[in-house]
Amino acid sequence: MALTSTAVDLATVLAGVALPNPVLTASGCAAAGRELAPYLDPAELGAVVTKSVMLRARSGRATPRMAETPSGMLNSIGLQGPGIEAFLADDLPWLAARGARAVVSIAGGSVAEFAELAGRLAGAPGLALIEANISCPNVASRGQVFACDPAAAADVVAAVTAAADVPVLAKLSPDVTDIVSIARACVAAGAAGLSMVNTLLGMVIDTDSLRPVLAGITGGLSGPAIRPVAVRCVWQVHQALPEVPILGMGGIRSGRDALQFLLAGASAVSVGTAVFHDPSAPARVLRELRADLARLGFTRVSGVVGLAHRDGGR
Amino acid sequence: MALTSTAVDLATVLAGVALPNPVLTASGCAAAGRELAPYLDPAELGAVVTKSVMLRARSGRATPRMAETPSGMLNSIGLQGPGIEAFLADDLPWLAARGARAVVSIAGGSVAEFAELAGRLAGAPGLALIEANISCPNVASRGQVFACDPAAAADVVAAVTAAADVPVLAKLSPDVTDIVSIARACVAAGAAGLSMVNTLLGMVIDTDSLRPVLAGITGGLSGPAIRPVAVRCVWQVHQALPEVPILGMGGIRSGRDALQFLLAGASAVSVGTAVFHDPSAPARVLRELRADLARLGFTRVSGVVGLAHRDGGR
Amino acid sequence: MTPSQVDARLVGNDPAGAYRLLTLHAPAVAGAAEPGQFVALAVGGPDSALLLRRSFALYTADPDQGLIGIVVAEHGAGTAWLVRAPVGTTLDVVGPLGRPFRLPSAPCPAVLVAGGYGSAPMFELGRRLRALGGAVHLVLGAAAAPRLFGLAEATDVADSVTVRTDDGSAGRRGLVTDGLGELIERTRARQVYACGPMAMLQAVAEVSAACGIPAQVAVEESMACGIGVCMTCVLPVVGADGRSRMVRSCAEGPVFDADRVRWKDVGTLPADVLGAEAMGWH
Amino acid sequence: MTPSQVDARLVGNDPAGAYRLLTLHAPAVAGAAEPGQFVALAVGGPDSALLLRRSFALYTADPDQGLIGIVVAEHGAGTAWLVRAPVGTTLDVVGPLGRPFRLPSAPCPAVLVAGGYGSAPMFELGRRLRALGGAVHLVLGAAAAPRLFGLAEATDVADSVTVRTDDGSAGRRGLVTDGLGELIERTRARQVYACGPMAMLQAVAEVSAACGIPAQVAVEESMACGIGVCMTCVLPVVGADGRSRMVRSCAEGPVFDADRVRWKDVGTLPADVLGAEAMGWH
Ligand SMILES: Cc1cc2nc3c(=O)[nH]c(=O)nc-3n(C[C@H](O)[C@H](O)[C@H](O)COP(=O)(O)OP(=O)(O)OC[C@H]3O[C@@H](n4cnc5c(N)ncnc54)[C@H](O)[C@@H]3O)c2cc1C
Ligand SMILES: Cc1cc2nc3c(=O)[nH]c(=O)nc-3n(C[C@H](O)[C@H](O)[C@H](O)COP(=O)(O)OP(=O)(O)OC[C@H]3O[C@@H](n4cnc5c(N)ncnc54)[C@H](O)[C@@H]3O)c2cc1C
Ligand SMILES: Cc1cc2nc3c(=O)[nH]c(=O)nc-3n(C[C@H](O)[C@H](O)[C@H](O)COP(=O)(O)O)c2cc1C
Ligand SMILES: Cc1cc2nc3c(=O)[nH]c(=O)nc-3n(C[C@H](O)[C@H](O)[C@H](O)COP(=O)(O)O)c2cc1C
Ligand code: FES
Ligand code: FES
Repeated sequence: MALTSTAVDLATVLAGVALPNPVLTASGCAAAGRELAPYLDPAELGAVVTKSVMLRARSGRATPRMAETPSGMLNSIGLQGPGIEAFLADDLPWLAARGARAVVSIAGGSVAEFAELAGRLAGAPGLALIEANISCPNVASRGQVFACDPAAAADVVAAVTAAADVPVLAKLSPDVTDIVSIARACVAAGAAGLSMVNTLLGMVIDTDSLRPVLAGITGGLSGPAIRPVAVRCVWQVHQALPEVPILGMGGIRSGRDALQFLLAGASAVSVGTAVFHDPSAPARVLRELRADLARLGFTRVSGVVGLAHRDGGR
Repeated sequence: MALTSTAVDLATVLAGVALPNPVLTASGCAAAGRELAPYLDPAELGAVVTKSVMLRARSGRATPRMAETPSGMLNSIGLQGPGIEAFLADDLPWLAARGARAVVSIAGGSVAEFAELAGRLAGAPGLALIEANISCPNVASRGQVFACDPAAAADVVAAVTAAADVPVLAKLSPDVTDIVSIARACVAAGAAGLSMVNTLLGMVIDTDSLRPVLAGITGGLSGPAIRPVAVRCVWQVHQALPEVPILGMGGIRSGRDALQFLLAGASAVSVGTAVFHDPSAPARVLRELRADLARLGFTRVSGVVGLAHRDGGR
Repeated sequence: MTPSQVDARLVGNDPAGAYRLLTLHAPAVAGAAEPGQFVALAVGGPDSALLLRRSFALYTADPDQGLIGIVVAEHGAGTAWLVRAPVGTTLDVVGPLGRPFRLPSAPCPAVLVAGGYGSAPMFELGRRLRALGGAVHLVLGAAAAPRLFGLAEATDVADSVTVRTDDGSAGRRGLVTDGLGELIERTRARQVYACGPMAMLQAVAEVSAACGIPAQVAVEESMACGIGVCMTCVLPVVGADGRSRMVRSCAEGPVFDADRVRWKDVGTLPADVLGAEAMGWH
Repeated sequence: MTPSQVDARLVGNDPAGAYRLLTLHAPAVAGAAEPGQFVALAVGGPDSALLLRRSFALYTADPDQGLIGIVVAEHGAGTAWLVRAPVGTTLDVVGPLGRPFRLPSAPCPAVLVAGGYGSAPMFELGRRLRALGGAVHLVLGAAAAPRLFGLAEATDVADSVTVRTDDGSAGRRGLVTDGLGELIERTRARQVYACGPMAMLQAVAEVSAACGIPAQVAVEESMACGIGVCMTCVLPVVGADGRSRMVRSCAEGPVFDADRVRWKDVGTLPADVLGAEAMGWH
């Protein structure tokens, strides 16, 4: 690799889709991009990953829906959203009009729902990829999460892939004994890539009310606190399946954090909770990543993907 | 419950063993107690949980063995220790001589090793409980961790229980899809109680050397960062198995943190990584917990155990 | 009104009864702010374990000097850090956020009701209402005298000032709603504005409704992002179409029409809220 | 020598070339400290995401005034916070920790070699050696002049001072080991003391060995606890029994006999280290 700091080409290919750069938003942490417009230009990001949308409008859970934790937070939103109809009418066109690429996250309570959502998205403007959020409860198996069972995960991925006209990313949960086995199942079922990781299940108890803080009792842990777990998941899956594209996420707050995920094997990254701390975080992370790559003498993002596995280290 | 703040009786029974109070050290974070003597009196703690000991002396892994992470740290020690012989000769007697209670953590690469360790401990001075650290690799199954498989976990627990002359705690890993199933298996196999949780598997990549920071590549994540995950594990297991005593741990740094674990269902707690930040942490946590219980008007520790599950909340 | 994110210098950190008055140099925010809007501040410094921003209603916004003022009550770790921040500290500020109080199209008498630091937005609101030519009647309440903010300033912005404290340490002992109905009648107020604890807002809403005049209230819900992307800050609100929805208090609020908020259902998931039936397992 | 944990007031934070000299009021530490020992400081304040203490060699320890001094180089987040801590800050200090340099039983000439801030413990050590009646010859090295600590003070504690910098910006261009052998011969030194980067310590060890005199070195390993409970700070050291062990540099060190440290194997797990054969799957 060149040792002189030259211009860095940030173009990335994620699951067969060309992106101008490897920094995306994370589902549920950027809505559908519009609210971030005062702080960054959505079109300048690799893509905007939208909040998981379901078939019907959903109210989400009762409040409190969040609790701050050391270097992290818990959330228990319950996938509040307008439903696919309104999403296609209002949200996607807005992104398309601004020249932003959309990775649309979908969630369902059944394989059929997932499939129908993927079908509804076919031909939608600006749609670059579908991210199947399989970290949600499977009504058929009494609320067991799809992502925690290789077979259930594979069923969803197969159905979504069949119905979709763009490549599909399967979004994995870290709350499993063997994430590689889930990854294998999703890839075998047709996933073009994997998004990792979703939140860790956690809870906080209020020591004054003596009750759980969240109305939903448990919630998803995110933020820098979980970064080491997320990097480990990406590392393990890239080691087992080096050819499988990965969208890495979990506690990314700086360019160096993003670089850790690329070095572990991710082709691109999502910046999630950091947006709550700094609404311009995705744009800043991109700037910092460019500077870090230049400092290290890399001219291409592909040069660092998975590098920590090889002895390219210094 | 009394609303006036009266003297609090901190006496606790953990897995059938009476302890003067519910605050213990955590295995591997207090050695065998001696090094903490300048900062606290080991005899004033509920008990000292000693570093997992194995049959033979172990060198541990190469360095670097640690990396700091947001509100946490990774460690990859590799169970360095003198072996059971030296432990019985030097460490236990020191604790006994000071009137401190010892919870001895044991670790083995096979069921037989675990059993032999438990046997060697029979009749040892000051031995209050055995904690079986089943979060370690099973040589027989190519390094798969005992705690990640109900059957393997049960085998270890059954063998240790049979050979031990004190009650046995099984120490669970949070890195599983369904911690309740592991807990059930351990209890069915004879565990008198459960210690939860051990560290989460994580890793950090050095963005200058472009290689993993730890010589062992991955390591165990601990500290306040993981507290919400640990509280959730205790909550889930207490909900499923309300009669099973739990020693709770994971990121406890204050009396309020300890109280969260008691409210979730733990009968006692271990203070681990916080000792690195504050060597007097276990004694301080005990002081703060006493004050919190008094403030809330509780006169007995048993009054709060699992209370967050009931509508004892305010 | 579009928000921006700025590095603001803390130019003042002064005691104000039980609170601290923080003054920041943030021209972009000062130039765009209107009463009822808020700012979100990052807390704890670069190595802080406190990940989320803290929100504070704007007390003052001076476009000429580029200064904004907020009133901070010490509550937990974040505000504890903030109230101790030395003058000269650079603070990361996002704002102005949320929807402000709406001013009447024609001048009319208004009653402004505030609890504790909830009075912060009321002074600038009062000035603007009087500039429009309407009389302003201010009701300030708190647990005790030190928790009344801006008493000295009150007479400058209001034609009448009523003070209530729970312990009687200032003004009459009682709640801000004691005699509120009479005040509304006597002053022929056509509009009520309120800011303070949820319970107070609900009581004010009821009195206003009983008097048959509209009330605008600024609510305070726990917020993770403050900018409308996270969905943590919602409460059940009835829309123009009569449908109830879980609405973001940071983006659609913090100011709501009091008669639209389903006060008794805040913190619950009413079955008739849009999309509640879809919740099922989730 | 027993360590204690104290809330120490920062009474001085002064520039010292590329470093900051921090002075703390910590009587219990000052009264027990000996050269070569270190202190561990909590960093970042109450809400800090930085969990672990930072270790610093003691530069001064004045039992009469109850003051200790440390020399801090800004490295990452923790030291960045520390060098900016205002005078008056209360710092949580644990110390003195570790084993100090051992003084000779009879007076003898000694050579003290230091790299960068590694000179911190050398001044008090030099004073004590001269008090015993032995000559002290100090060799200070660094990348460049600003990274030499204590040059002005050097002549007070040493009979001769040699300075080396990589860039020649102070003293002779070169490494502290350049001409070290000759210095040892010329001064008839019977003991070498060294503190600095691992590579430098290894080179000093080799020169001393070649000259046939013992060297004591203070190593710097990454430490999680600093008090001997965590086992993160180990390095392979040969024991009196000839067996190599992974030894804690915080408890058995930081000062080691140079000929006992397995320099080439630091950062590895030599197969002949006690218990290495037991590692297997773990
Ligand atoms: C729109 C709005 C306007 C506000 N205006 C003011 C003001 O003018 N003056 C003032 O003193 N306070 C105001 N608050 C409340 C203030 O934001 C909280 O007191 C503060 O966030 C508490 O942070 P902490 O770290 O001290 O407490 P902690 O309890 O440690 O905070 C933990 C988490 O809970 C959140 N939180 C805790 N209490 C509240 C609360 N009451 N409201 C919202 N989030 C909370 C925090 O933001 C943080 O994310 C306002 C809140 C909102 C939403
Ligand atoms: C016995 C001993 C004596 C020391 N004496 C001095 C001294 O007199 N002056 C001085 O400036 N520095 C000294 N150091 C090094 C100092 O401890 C580190 O520079 C400091 O811990 C870095 O913290 P950071 O947050 O700035 O860097 P970061 O890289 O952010 O620290 C991250 C983690 O790595 C650890 N770490 C990073 N670098 C080192 C290092 N070089 N040595 C040990 N741990 C490290 C930190 O303690 C922390 O846990 C000494 C270290 C030891 C072990
Ligand atoms: C408030 C909130 C809402 C989220 N909603 C979704 C969601 O709808 N779908 C999804 O796949 N992930 C969701 N996530 C998970 C994030 O996309 C991301 O995987 C996780 O938070 C880890 O990344 P981070 O630490 O950068 O936030 C949500 C996270 C947060 C904090
Ligand atoms: C340095 C270090 C060493 C540890 N060694 C052991 C061990 O030997 N056996 C064990 O069961 N747990 C070990 N643990 C895990 C702790 O006992 C505890 O379960 C975990 O760290 C979570 O608690 P904490 O966040 O309070 O540290 C170790 C943890 C650390 C940080
Ligand atoms: S606080 Fe995030 S949407 Fe309102
Ligand atoms: S740093 Fe913990 S044992 Fe040395």
